[in-house]
Amino acid sequence: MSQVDTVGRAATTPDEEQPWAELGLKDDEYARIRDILGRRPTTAELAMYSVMWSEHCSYKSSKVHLRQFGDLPKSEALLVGIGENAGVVDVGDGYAVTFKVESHNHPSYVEPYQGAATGVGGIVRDILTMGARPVAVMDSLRFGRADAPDTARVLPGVVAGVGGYGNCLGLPNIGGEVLFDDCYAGNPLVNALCVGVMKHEDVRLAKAEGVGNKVILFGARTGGDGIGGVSVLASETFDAEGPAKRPSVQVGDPFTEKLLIEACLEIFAQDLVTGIQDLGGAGLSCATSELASAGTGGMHIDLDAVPLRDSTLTPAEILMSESQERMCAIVEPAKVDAFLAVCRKWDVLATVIGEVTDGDRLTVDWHGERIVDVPPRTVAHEGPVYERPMRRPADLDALQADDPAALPRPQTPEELTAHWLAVVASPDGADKSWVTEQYDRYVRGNTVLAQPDDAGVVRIDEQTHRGIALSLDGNGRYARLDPYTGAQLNLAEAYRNVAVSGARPLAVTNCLNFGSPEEPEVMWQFAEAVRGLADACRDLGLPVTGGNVSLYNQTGDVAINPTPVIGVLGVHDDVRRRVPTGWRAAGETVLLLGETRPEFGGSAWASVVHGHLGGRPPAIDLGAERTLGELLAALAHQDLVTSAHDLADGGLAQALAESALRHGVGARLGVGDDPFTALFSESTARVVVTTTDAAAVRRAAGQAGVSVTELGTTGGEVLTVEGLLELPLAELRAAWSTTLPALFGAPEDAVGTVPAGTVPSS
Amino acid sequence: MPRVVVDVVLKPEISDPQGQAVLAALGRLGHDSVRSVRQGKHFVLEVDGTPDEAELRKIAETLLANPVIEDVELHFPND
Amino acid sequence: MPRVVVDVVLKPEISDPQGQAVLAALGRLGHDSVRSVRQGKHFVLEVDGTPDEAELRKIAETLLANPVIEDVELHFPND
Amino acid sequence: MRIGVITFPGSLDDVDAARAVRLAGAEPVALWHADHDLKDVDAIVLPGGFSYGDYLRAGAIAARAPLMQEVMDRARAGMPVLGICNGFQVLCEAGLLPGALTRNSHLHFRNRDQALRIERADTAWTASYAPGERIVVPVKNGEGRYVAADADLDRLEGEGRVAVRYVEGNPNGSMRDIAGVSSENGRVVGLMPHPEHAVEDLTGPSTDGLGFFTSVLKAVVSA
Ligand SMILES: Nc1ncnc2c1ncn2[C@@H]1O[C@H](COP(=O)(O)OP(=O)(O)O)[C@@H](O)[C@H]1O
Ligand SMILES: [Mg+2]
Repeated sequence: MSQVDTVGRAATTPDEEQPWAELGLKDDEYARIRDILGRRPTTAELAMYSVMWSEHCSYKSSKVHLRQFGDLPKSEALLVGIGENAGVVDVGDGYAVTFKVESHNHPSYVEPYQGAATGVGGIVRDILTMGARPVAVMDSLRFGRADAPDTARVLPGVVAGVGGYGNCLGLPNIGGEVLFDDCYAGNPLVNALCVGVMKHEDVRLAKAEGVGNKVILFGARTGGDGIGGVSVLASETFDAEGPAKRPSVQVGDPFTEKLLIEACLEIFAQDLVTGIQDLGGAGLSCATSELASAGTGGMHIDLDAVPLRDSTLTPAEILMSESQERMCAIVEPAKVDAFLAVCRKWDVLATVIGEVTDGDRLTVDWHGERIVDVPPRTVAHEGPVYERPMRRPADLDALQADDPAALPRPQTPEELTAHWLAVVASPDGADKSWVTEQYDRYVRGNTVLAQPDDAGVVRIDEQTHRGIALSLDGNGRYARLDPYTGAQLNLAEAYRNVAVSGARPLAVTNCLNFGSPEEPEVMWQFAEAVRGLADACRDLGLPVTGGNVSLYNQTGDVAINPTPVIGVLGVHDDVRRRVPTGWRAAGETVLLLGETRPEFGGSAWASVVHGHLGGRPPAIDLGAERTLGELLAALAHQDLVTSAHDLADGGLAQALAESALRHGVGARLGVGDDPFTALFSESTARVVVTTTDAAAVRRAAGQAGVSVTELGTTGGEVLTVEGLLELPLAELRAAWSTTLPALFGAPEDAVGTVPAGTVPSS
Repeated sequence: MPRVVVDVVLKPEISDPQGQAVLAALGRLGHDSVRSVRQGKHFVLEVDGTPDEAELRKIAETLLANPVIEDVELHFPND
Repeated sequence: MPRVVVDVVLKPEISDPQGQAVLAALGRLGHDSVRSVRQGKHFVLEVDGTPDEAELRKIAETLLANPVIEDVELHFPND
Repeated sequence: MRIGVITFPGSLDDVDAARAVRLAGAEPVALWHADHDLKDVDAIVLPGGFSYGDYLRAGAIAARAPLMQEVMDRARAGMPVLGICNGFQVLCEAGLLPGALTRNSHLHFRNRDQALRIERADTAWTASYAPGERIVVPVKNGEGRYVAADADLDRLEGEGRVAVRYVEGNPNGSMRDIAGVSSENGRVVGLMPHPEHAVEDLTGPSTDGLGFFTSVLKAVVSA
């Protein structure tokens, strides 16, 4: 069809066949578009509606559940809540922090390096859009079995991509997760978090206001890459052969993004914008309709003005293109010159492509003809909403009944040692340096703690020493056994990780990775996880500031384990009092805070030693978590502990090994008369601390009502459990640190993981 | 020993930020006659005996290039 | 528009870990007939009008390649 | 004392270098790649990062920036210049220092705390150290493998221009474990590791890096 499909033409050719099904729309959705417009949509309009009404952009299956987060009691710390690009939290001294986690799962499966890289790029732009300077990133990753061939393809590329993009932007990577499970084969998860800092008065919002104000598109040129990419990919189930459509992937250009960041910050400092929005999934369709929808008037765009990389693109393709590193700003006419000057200084291409109009229509012209004329709210915010059917998984009762209590336990000290080494050497438990050494943790010079510490801690003010702490956690085994409790356990772990650093937890973000919402059992898992998370946030008094939903993570009819990845942000009044994770000195007392019960459901021990997943996850006690968190903050404040490490996957065995290996300091310990439970139970609300003043810690814990168990004393080059076993640190380190290099370490494994184009590396 | 050259280039629709950066640098240095730059990889393989075209094509397409975003060109000795 | 191709290769005495990694990967995949791999860069330049050989050679030798470690080969349209 | 820190498009550790200069007791002065103005500084730092995205070759495009003409003139006249990581790459590309930095032998970006030996304590940037002193500072790069022809390396060694060497492990496959080299007159120094990330107990693995920035204060005073 060479003729441009104009609004006028659409009105006179109502019966023309349109490819709505190929674009992912259902017949009733297509009918609704016709209803809204009172005619058939033009080709360009159809493109816009189809991407914006995709699951990825419209949240049509998840919306009814996510409302629970908005209904949480109002938090005083929350300056901007859900609904904007990212929520904003008050962290004191006039500073505000914005943070959010987002998935790039499907693109990373298709093209690991670029998928992961552009995932980082996208979340950084979301943070920038709020008016903040991005200051750090984190990444939560899931892959199939560590020794599966496809993991060898996907993991090195994903890691290189996360590192390649983040390093080149100058953002320290301060933490994350790398976990493996068969359920992620063909459905790797790549969740990236970015955190940014600004002053309260610098908060910017995504809305188009002020008739006559100009719409400026700036950043990279628009190309044919990723047309329908993210939105279509992320809204589709892969079959065994991979994605049915292999749309061209987007290629990231972190250099352009770095310039975009610096240009934006200068633009904000000079107060040159009234509204701003990044271009992510659904590109211009999304940015223009969202800006217009959130604003007061309408908007007109002249599509001929959009700078193109490929002159053969059709108008629909320009509207759908997901070319990276682009932003859209609303600028008063008097400030346009100054805006363009800043962009010139930073070599950023900027073009006026339209303006804010009277009325309430979003109109787009192409070659002088009207090709789009729609009410923007119907595109951006009033898409379809589904109450999808839900059903408790048929296998859940059997799964929960399959209690790991029945599994054979280690009987001898030798078996106990072997199980300990097996957990520590398992791909989930092993040293992650092979991954994290590919990330720059030092850039900007404000990283106070980073991986392998429990939380990342960043200084935000060099004078006052104010700082923030962050952790991301998402155990999918617990959530498989019980999505309600599993989501809560992930929140509790992230909360505890932030608390052990000495910070006060303040706010929550999340990325909900699930299978297909069209499967009632998956939908039930999703609803349970959201309900669990909302209930737990209410109990802990924390707001959810935003997040992201990734559905259709399944191969054929097998879904991934439900994987709600939860991020918690905390604040440090003085980062000099932060508490690190590892043991540094000999002669300190090792104390266990919290109570241990025999809880092995979903545990690392059951999984690693027996390949078992069953029973119930550990019990959650949010009151205990809160008390423990407050105690940890008080201990840090009084400088009473020299290290603190939370107990999670792998229980005490894992925590002791990591604490000892951090600086090569051993310990002589006693763990009581049920060493198996002591070492491998995953009871929650527990932390190991070291101190030079055990009496004071006991006193403080006693007042708080937290139970204390003295384990022993640090020192030497052996981890000794009295009367039971001795683990020389050299042996422990060999078990812990060789797993990932053996799987992924050789240079030839890097071959093919990084494509020809963009390979920044210095 | 026979040499086979494999050039790996980005597919035309994929953006090439490297090439663009080189082009911009050329412009700043006054080389205005260059209108576009695309950057790819250049492999020189030495093979034993007569090169097996099919095998080399497979190597090029699956290992040397990423077929999602790159194309390959093979040059055999007698080309 | 005329296209000029510039291939940049490492000088023979400079070691090439990328090429070696490719070779090792080929060996593992059973492609034993490949005896050596060297990896370089491949530039495709589109120029306005007739390419000025001297200018392009200068671009290639001073910007596209680092003469401390790399050699260049230019291919003009009529080659 | 005024020490300039150049920002190229894609420079990242410029804020860190400025902080290190300040903690050493000097005044950091921001310099912009596109200017021709060195703002009367007494010494210059080219910081780490990914100038021009490391596209083409790390440092290649930045080496041809307008301000680099000025830097080269002043360096040849004896002004102390320090290139850190990407700054080192720029200095090599600009021909102010010998050799080249290439893709790491293991092909990965690598960030770790690295032990170094100060081989020459008589350059403008290492005079605060004792000869042979062991220090620990972060290293983080993907193209940090120092290479040069064997004969050139022999000459550099003979002239005492290997300023810093990796010890207890070579993070990138650099020839002869070379981490940093100097110009003939010892005024221009380049190194891949990042002393500016080891200037505060709170954020660095040590404060061993501060010596680079205090060294130059003496060098300028004595010049
Ligand atoms: N799981 C979730 N929890 C809370 N908020 C969510 C969640 N998923 C999405 N949101 C919120 O919904 C809004 C739209 O999300 P999204 O379309 O991903 O934003 P963007 O397009 O800026 O990336 C955002 O405010 C986001 O924070
Ligand atoms: Mg956004």
